[in-house]
Amino acid sequence: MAHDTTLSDAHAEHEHHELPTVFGFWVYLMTDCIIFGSLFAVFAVLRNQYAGGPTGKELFEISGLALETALLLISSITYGFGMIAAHKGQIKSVQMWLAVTFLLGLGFVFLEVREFAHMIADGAGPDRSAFLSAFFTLVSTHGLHVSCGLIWLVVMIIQLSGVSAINERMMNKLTMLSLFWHFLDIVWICVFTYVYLASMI
Amino acid sequence: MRNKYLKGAARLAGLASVLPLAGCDWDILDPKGPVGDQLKTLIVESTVAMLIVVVPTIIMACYFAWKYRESNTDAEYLPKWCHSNKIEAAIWGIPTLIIIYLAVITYQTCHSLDPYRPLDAEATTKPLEVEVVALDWKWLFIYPNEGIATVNQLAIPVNTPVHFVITSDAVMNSFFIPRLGSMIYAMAGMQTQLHLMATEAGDYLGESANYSGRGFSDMEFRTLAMPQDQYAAWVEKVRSSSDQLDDQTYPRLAAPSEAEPVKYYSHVEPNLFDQIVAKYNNGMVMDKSTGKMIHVQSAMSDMNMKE
Amino acid sequence: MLGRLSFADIPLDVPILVGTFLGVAIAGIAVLGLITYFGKWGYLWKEWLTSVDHKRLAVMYVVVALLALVRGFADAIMMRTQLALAYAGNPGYLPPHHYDQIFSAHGTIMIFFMAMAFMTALFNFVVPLQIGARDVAFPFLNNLSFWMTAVAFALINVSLFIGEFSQCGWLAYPPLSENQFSPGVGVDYYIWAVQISGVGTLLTGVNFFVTIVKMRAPGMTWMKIPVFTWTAFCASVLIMIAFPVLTVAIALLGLDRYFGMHFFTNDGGGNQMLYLSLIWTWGHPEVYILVIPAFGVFSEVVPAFSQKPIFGYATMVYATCAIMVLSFVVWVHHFFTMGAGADVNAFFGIATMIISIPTGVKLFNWLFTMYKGRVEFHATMYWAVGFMITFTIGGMTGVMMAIPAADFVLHNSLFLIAHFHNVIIGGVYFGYICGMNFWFPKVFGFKLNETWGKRAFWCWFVGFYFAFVPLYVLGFEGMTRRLNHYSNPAWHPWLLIAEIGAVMILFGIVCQVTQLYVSIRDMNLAENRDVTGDPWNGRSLEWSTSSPPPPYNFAIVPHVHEFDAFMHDKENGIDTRQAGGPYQPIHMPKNTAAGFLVGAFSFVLGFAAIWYIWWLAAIGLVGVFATVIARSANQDVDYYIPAEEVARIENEHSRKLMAQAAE
Amino acid sequence: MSNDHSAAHGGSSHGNATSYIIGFVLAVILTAAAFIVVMGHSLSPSATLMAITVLAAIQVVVHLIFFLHMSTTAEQAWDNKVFLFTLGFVAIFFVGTMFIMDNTAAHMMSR
Repeated sequence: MAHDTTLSDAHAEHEHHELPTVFGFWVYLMTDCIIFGSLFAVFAVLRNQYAGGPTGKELFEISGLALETALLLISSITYGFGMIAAHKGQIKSVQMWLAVTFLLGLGFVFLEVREFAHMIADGAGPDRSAFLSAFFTLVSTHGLHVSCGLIWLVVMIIQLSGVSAINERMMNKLTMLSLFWHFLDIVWICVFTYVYLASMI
Repeated sequence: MRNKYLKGAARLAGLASVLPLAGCDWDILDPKGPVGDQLKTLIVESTVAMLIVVVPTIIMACYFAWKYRESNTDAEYLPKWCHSNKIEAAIWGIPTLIIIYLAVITYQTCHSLDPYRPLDAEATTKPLEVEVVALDWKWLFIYPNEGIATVNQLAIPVNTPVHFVITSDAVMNSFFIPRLGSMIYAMAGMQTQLHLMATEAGDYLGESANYSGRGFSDMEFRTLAMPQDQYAAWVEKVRSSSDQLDDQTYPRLAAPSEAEPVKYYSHVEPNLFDQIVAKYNNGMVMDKSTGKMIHVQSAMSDMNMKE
Repeated sequence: MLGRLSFADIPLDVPILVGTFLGVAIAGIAVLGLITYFGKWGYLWKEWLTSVDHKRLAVMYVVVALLALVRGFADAIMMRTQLALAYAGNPGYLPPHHYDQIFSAHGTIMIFFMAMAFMTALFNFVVPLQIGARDVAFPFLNNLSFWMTAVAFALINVSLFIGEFSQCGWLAYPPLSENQFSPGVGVDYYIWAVQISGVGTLLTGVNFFVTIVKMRAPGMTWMKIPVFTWTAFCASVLIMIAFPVLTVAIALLGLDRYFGMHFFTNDGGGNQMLYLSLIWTWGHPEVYILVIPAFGVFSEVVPAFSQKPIFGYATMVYATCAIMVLSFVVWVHHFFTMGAGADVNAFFGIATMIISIPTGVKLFNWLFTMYKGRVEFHATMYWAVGFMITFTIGGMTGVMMAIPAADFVLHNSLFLIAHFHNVIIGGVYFGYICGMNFWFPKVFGFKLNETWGKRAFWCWFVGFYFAFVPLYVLGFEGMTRRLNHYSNPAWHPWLLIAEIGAVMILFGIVCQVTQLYVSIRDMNLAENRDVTGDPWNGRSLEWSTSSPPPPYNFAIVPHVHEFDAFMHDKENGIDTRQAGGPYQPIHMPKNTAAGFLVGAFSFVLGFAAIWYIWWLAAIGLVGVFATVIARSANQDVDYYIPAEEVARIENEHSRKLMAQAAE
Repeated sequence: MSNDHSAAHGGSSHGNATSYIIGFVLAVILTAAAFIVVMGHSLSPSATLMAITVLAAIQVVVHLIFFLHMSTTAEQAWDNKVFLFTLGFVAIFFVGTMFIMDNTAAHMMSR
């Protein structure tokens, strides 16, 4: 029965039968998906507008890309282990896995910032050409999402240290962060395929 | 209250009946060329087709509201009735038929009135080539074959098709001569095209149909459609002007200015139009015959032409 | 320290603005003074500004919408007056610098802050009550959405007195809106106002989507949902699809302006046509976001006042969904004249026309709802019938413009302006005002005055035709939009008629204000009081509660047996309220200041970014994040209304119902 | 409400270590394959593009199933509907934008 929430709220149990929070977050993620879809469309339209500036082939390095991809991919599974621990109620273990995920994500952001800094120093900044504007915007939108995820991870680690058991609300938050983190991974698949690899062909 | 209703309807009907009577000298419905003629026919035809549904709908809205008013207890009252397959079929079916009809003429006119498509007259008459540049806030017309240019005045011979190639050296504008027909956008670094023809001599308003900033309201030009001999005399008049348009004078013209008076240039640097397009395309422009991008030689240092 | 803000940015040299500022300041001080005098600050803060109750938020949204209406209409009548004066060499009283800001602000305010706010108000009030829910899925987000809308509206009004507003039209087409051509702060005000309100709208969309999918009363299957809720559902889907694209388009424009990027610039490989494509990918669904809920209002009002169920419910639902889906594939019809090929234009033109089929079907459904009914001519019904007539004409001119070849001469002319005001006023505005008249007694417990409501309708209805039929004519005469002055004498008489129409509409607004005043004055008269909660013999669940509804809406969540659930219960003698209980404690969300704080910090962020005051912008940004994190750590977010309290409120209402029945 | 504690993504479908590891191994293989295809230069450019597109599509599905735990169970029906609808819109939007922009670019003799 999909409609019992409002009825069963009346039963005094505080945390049980929260509102459909996770579904709402999933819906929000879909709107985020459209933002990325639009940015991909923009990139696709402007992909050849070099305006005399450097092309993707000249700029992108495959080794850095491989490392970034590896970090993000590993962070996915470490978050997954965190979720498994959360379902078993092992708070310390959850915190540990979240911290590992955080470090991997931080490494990813660090590599990306370093890549950007190099490009800007070489005169290939976002104001050089439409292609570079689209590139920087798309990739850094993903990077900003990852950074928000990092802040969220820290907040979760701190909030978990104050509790003795993982309650409904906390579990919802962990689940939502899980969706968010894995969703960013999916976006990254599209980024490394269409932005990087496709321009290196 | 109900009387007021009728009064409102009467007022409407009064206004509506004025429309076609007064319409005879409205620019769009009184075109002076073949493109405008076809557009007028299209507008009238499609309107009539839609009126087949629209008029009964409005009548029904008034009639049903009136007939089934609460105080009219003679009218039939079916408090449970809310479904009828026959009515449903009609209300889906009739609009669908009209839309199918409109879709067909839409498809046809999209192709027959495509601004890029040469006019039928161009098969027999060589078209006049005019290059149009939208500037802040005036129109520059370059006649490449005559080697002349004008500002805010476009002269064309009647019964001769005109092939416009249009770009902008500022913001987006839209090139529009209501009496002759279609409009099309003017955008920097891009070339849009338009084919128009005047069949009647006259002085027609030309304007920008896309808002372009402070001086937009005065961004008007006169379109002088004239017989061939007068046109030839006009070309001579322009040729006798002392002004020339080259890389020294163009930047001054291109600088923003409002309500610019008509200007004639007896000479234009040959590939000025291509240079204007190319400066937004990294110095490249498409060669019209081969379709390849070629580099344009330009004496003007590209992005600084205006200053 | 203050970025590019200096004393010179305050337009003391423009008398209209100084006068407006003084007026707003005096009115503002008077309102604040009255609140202080009556000692209502605590009440205002605790019961309204921090409220997460969807009914209170609805009222606050209406307040924003009506303020926006007044502001937007002031802009409109100034434009009409300018054009009635400025011909044959007369420059009028508004120079282009000022005039261009006015038409840009008019469009932006009317769409984003009048229409969107009014629509959200109706969603908020009606949807949870219609589906038998106690609130929306995310009450806190609902409050946050409101504050994002409200502060964005505040920001746009600040531009009147500090700096300037955009002079690039309501959609800020580049390259005109790029730094090269618009170096001032105007476009930045536009960008930040639209972005902040866009966040609010997006959250609203998500919120109502989830509410409708997950929180319907037991038994309310999809084909038993009231039509207004269906339309709210479709509009929410459109919001979720379209607003992210708007966010991207405006953000990219902002990146061009703030970081010198080249998305839409003339040079550097930018592509201005891409902006048109993006903005209209949002813009077309946007007009359906606005008008579909208006269709929903009529689908509630026409059956109620025809005393008959809606004709062809299933058709209505399918038609709404068809419109929703089709509205994704028509966006090119806003730029047929850009120069795309015949096949592109033909595809999008035909797709546009197809939308008129389900729209027409809906219209016929309302007509056949009146057919063989008993039509009561309340003021509410006037707006509905006025809509049917006006909207039909607007739909016809819309299809004309959907034919690309015809659009080649009608595009961007005053014909276009007439067309969209025809559907926005005749469809959206009539619909929302109709809805306000309809649900007002449910919100406040007393009815709106009929006489003044009808006067308002006639002023609007007749005024509309006087104001906009001349614009159709002017379109045929080749007059383009956004002109500040003109030289063609043939246009002048028509513009004078349009001015008369605008004045009539002004009278319409005055009548509406009077209607509110008179209704509040006479609220305690017996014939105006809504004691039963069901003043119109309503059909759906919202009429089963008291007016105004208790904070928890339904003491016992109703069971839905049939479409038109409440009517079904009334006819079969079922007590929807299940009066007498047994009642249980009701779980409710607590009010919170977090939404207000996030809104306030967003305002600071936006204002500082507009003026390049980076330290202040950083404070705003950190404030937003800090508030959200603090909110997520807060465990004290809900409370219970005890069963005894519920029983007391419910028994009180039952007593009133019985007293009424005994009379 | 069926989506009780962790909503549609909770309950039995929150995954276990095995499923995460299977997903991870698949993802690593698919990613590596994409890199190798591009670096190897053994295929023609269009074939390479096609190959990495297919690999990316498969990897997205792998992530959805093993990391986001999407399934066809009844309680996930709405999650899937929303997801498919979003994909559909993005596809319309992407294809439409490319269609229009390519067409106009060709007509305007630029780029």
